[in-house]
Amino acid sequence: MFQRILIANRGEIALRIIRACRELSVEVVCAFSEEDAGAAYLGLADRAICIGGAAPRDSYLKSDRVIAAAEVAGADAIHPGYGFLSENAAFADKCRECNIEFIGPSADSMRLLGDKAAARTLAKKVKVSIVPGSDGVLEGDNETIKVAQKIGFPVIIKATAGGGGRGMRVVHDKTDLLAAIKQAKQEADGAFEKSDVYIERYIDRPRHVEVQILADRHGNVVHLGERDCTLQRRYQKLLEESPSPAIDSRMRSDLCSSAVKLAKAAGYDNAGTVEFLVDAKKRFYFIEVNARIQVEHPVTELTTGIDLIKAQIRIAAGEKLEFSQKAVKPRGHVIECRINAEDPDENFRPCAGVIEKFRLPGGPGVRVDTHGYEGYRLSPKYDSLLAKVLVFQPTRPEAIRCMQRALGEFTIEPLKTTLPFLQRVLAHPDFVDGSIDTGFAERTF
Amino acid sequence: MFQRILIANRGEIALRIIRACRELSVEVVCAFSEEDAGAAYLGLADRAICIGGAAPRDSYLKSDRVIAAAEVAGADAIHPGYGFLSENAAFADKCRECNIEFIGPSADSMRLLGDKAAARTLAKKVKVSIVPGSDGVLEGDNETIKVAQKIGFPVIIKATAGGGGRGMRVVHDKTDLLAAIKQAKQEADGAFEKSDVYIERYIDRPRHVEVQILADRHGNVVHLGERDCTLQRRYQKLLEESPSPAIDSRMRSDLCSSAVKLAKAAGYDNAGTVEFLVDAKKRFYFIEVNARIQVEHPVTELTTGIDLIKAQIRIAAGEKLEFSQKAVKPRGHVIECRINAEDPDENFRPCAGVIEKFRLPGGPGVRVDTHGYEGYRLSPKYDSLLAKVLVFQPTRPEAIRCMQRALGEFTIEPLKTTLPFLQRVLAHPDFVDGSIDTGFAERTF
Amino acid sequence: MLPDIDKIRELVEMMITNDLVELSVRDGEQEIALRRSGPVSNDVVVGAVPQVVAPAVDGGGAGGNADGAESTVGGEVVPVDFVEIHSPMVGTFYTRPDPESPPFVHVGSQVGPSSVVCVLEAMKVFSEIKAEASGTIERVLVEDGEAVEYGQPLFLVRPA
Amino acid sequence: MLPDIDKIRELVEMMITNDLVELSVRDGEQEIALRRSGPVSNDVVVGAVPQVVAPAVDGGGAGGNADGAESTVGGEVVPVDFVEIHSPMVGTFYTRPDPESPPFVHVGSQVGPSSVVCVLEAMKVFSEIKAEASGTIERVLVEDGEAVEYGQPLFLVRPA
Repeated sequence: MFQRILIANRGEIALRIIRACRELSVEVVCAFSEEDAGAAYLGLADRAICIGGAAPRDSYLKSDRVIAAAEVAGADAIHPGYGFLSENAAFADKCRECNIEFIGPSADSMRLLGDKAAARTLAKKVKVSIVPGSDGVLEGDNETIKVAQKIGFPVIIKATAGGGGRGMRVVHDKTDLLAAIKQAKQEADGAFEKSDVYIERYIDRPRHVEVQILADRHGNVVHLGERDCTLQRRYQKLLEESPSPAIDSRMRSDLCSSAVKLAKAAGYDNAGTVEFLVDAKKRFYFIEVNARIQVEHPVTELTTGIDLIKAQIRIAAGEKLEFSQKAVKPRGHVIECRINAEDPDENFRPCAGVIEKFRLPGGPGVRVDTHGYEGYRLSPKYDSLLAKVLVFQPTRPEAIRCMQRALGEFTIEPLKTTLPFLQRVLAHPDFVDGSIDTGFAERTF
Repeated sequence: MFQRILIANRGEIALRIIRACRELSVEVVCAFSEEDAGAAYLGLADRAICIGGAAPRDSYLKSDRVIAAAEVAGADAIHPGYGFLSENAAFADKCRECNIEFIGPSADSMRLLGDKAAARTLAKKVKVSIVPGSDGVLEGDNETIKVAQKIGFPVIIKATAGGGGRGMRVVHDKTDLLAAIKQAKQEADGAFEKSDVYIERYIDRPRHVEVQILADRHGNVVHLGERDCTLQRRYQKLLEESPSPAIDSRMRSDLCSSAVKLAKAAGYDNAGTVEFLVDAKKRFYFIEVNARIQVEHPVTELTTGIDLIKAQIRIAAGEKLEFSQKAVKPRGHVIECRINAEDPDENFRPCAGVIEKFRLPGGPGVRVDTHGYEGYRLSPKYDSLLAKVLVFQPTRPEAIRCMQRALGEFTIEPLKTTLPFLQRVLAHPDFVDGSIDTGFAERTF
Repeated sequence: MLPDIDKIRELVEMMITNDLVELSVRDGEQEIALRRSGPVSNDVVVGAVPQVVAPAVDGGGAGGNADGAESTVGGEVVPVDFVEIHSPMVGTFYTRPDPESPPFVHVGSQVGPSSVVCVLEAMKVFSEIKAEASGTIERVLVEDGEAVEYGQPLFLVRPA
Repeated sequence: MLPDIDKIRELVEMMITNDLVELSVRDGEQEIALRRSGPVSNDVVVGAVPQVVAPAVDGGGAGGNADGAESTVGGEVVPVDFVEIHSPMVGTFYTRPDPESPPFVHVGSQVGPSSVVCVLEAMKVFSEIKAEASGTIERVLVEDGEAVEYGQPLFLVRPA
């Protein structure tokens, strides 16, 4: 086991990792920016080291400073959390060159899975279904029509350089295809100065379901069940739950074994998440692997009783997984709500400032992860995630009721938060039904 | 199901019951004393009704006022919590006479189990071992010696009117018996103006282990496993855990089935706890039944995933237990620490006052039940229990580590609390070993 | 030597407990002066509970007679020289002994300490409530048939 | 003698915790007067982190040059007219380029903006740090071989 871990992150995930280190009796050092100086979670670390200014590029993204901090602190491992440097293969390499273990997968599997085309090829190889697509840039009208017919309409045209929905265009019929391609190319050229486009089958009203996996460095890979993250707004997850209300046990088993196959094929180790879209006909399509811990990992911790951060650390220290697939027995129903300091009535505009009143929910079936407290100044420089409230109950209806009462107890003043928005979601018949899709939140509220 | 429940209690257990009612969608009214006016938990109830002055005898113990409050609020049931009126059979009767359900067992079984001699007789009848004793007042020297020899030395002499250790006397040998009886009678006469004494086998360095049971009004009785409450100070429990580190699975099964037998024989319904002493040779002896919910009930909620307060309410509403004995599957290891506002360095003197800083522990495996918050004024008029911190982890060593880090995160200022004392306990080799007895805390700290 | 920190802490606590905004203490050479921002009450007022009358600033005992300061009933300012009759129990308030009888008192009635002013019913038992004060009924604060809690003001009396 | 910094720190904390806006304490010659603007942040100073220089009362930017107010280093009061040289990175502080050479500077050395005052080592790379100010080295704030964090004061310079 490591003697001392440096945390290259901030806020709730830094606190989460501090807690895991404490429980493992590993010393913990937290890197922080000037903006985060004085935050209470830093006081729970054995040491905290200022690595730069408020802007992430001056501190949390500055890999040299992070490694230097680990060196001066005598840390033998770095936990990157999520975001920032967590999926940076070059950073992982650099850590290991400096004899500091990077708590995450090998840089090679990070690179492999970070390359969308390579990941698709890998999925095909192990017979995991992917969203049918052109697998590259389209050349010539004839090929385009042929590929589209093979994929099947409706298709979506995407710019290779794209992002944020720009250049995207849904085509329902062959007759509209070529004109749409032309327009998409023009739009892509205007937006990204690169007109290359490709096409994929358009998955209408999908659900987002992901599988948590854990893999050690001795070839053992297990899945820990799925999380349903369908409730999103502009690709930001707002609420996650497990089990998914939309899939049955046969499909769950298919999804989970697909995830394990992919991880094995990629030579993956440590914690990772394999993301899928599920269409209205309950077909699922692999999208990508998140090669790091995720914000919503506590959902799985509560269904399985397995501490994922401790598992990450143990795996990186070379230990074998302590349990077999058979020993993983998810139980009950878990929901996580993300409490962001954002004003739902003002298009989710982030709200920074000092928290004057902060009363946490508690009692049975409730877990709260937060770095907030009365007097904490929430910085506008970083993510607006202030707290994660989780509930675990025997059944989904009970979990919904428990979450309603927990959110009802949560007092945060004077900042605006997503609390009232989440209450509206929990009370919505479509959510209660389990019949929502990824567009639900944007269409409905 | 009830439409509206009145809570005849205060503080953390009132909040606990409010939470259960919220999750059951039952309206909830909280009775309170003038001293508790303004406490935040009252704001989480649908309504709060002042029933009298600060002194319990003027409010929480005033059964007429409690029932009148239930009447004016239109409540169809009363939850008594623990303490106060919870084990008052006359109060239970009076509630039911007023067509208000008392959430607890029948008054008859409360009376039966409240009578020590009757409870012992019942235990004998169903062949549950009890501490061997004289079963009544000793008459004459010959009988005394005969009884003592039958019980087996060492024996303990107790005053029938006794309490708080006064008049108690341990005798290790026959030759000392009669002189000791004489002295004990004199002491009892002086202390209680009643010289009657009885003898029992002296259980040296016992553990305190109790079994949680749930019984509905349709004859179904299940146990939910045991709790080990050996860590005590002057008969006050300070830390509870489950499973007990001192018993094996065969003994667990004996203990639990004894508890179920007793509950069935007593015609018991609702939640109850059957308490046992376990001696160094792992023999167990029934002591008494607590015919109410207990402070430490969350320990069992976390091992079993069953909400005991909701179960109490459902049972009182006439519902059948939702699960069979086979479906109760305790998992992992749970520890509860009671955070009392007491100064461990000043002989656990209660500390009242305003809480200026209050930061709760959180994250994985942690549950907190507390009615406290920044600005709360802890009254000297009531119990000093301020919070219960619970941890659930796969194993006992992990649970101990998790509790250490959770207590380390808990900041309460400026009141003195049992936090540092509990940290000393958790770090003590005898506690870690699981080799303590009920006298450990007083002997060691 | 400067005053002891603990002494200052105690003073600050006193300010908060009693909702003071300024405090200054002097003794010869020694002086302590403290000021807090606005009316920051740390106590939460429970919406569901009828407000117990309490002097606005000096925080005397709840339900005490309103003397020496203005106090509020239902948000209105009450002059200092009235006396309140409080409910000594939880129950239902009735102005008259039975539906056929006239009310025990009405606004303007003269009462003495042993005058019955209303009955309260709890658990089917009716209790007569006495004025415990002398004067003129100035206002009836509760509707006939309304539920009242312990300590709730029932009548306002202008002392004789 | 000036009042103890720790005592002032305690008073400031008390103000923040209790939302005081003014506090003054006097005893004969000694006096502490503190005033806060409105509802301010309750930020806690982390004990594990070397204290960044900050003016005692008005809470200006951490790590800025000490100007316009007194600031404290290691509990002592520093007159306003010194300038600090801060570490621009995380690393190990060395006063000399190699063990055989003399230190770049010592107390009393004259420095200009481009004078090298020390080297910092991080990831086996040694970086020369320049004074960025003109004047006389008044104090060396870090021991040779000590780890420093970003923004940590390394030298105190009396401006020319």
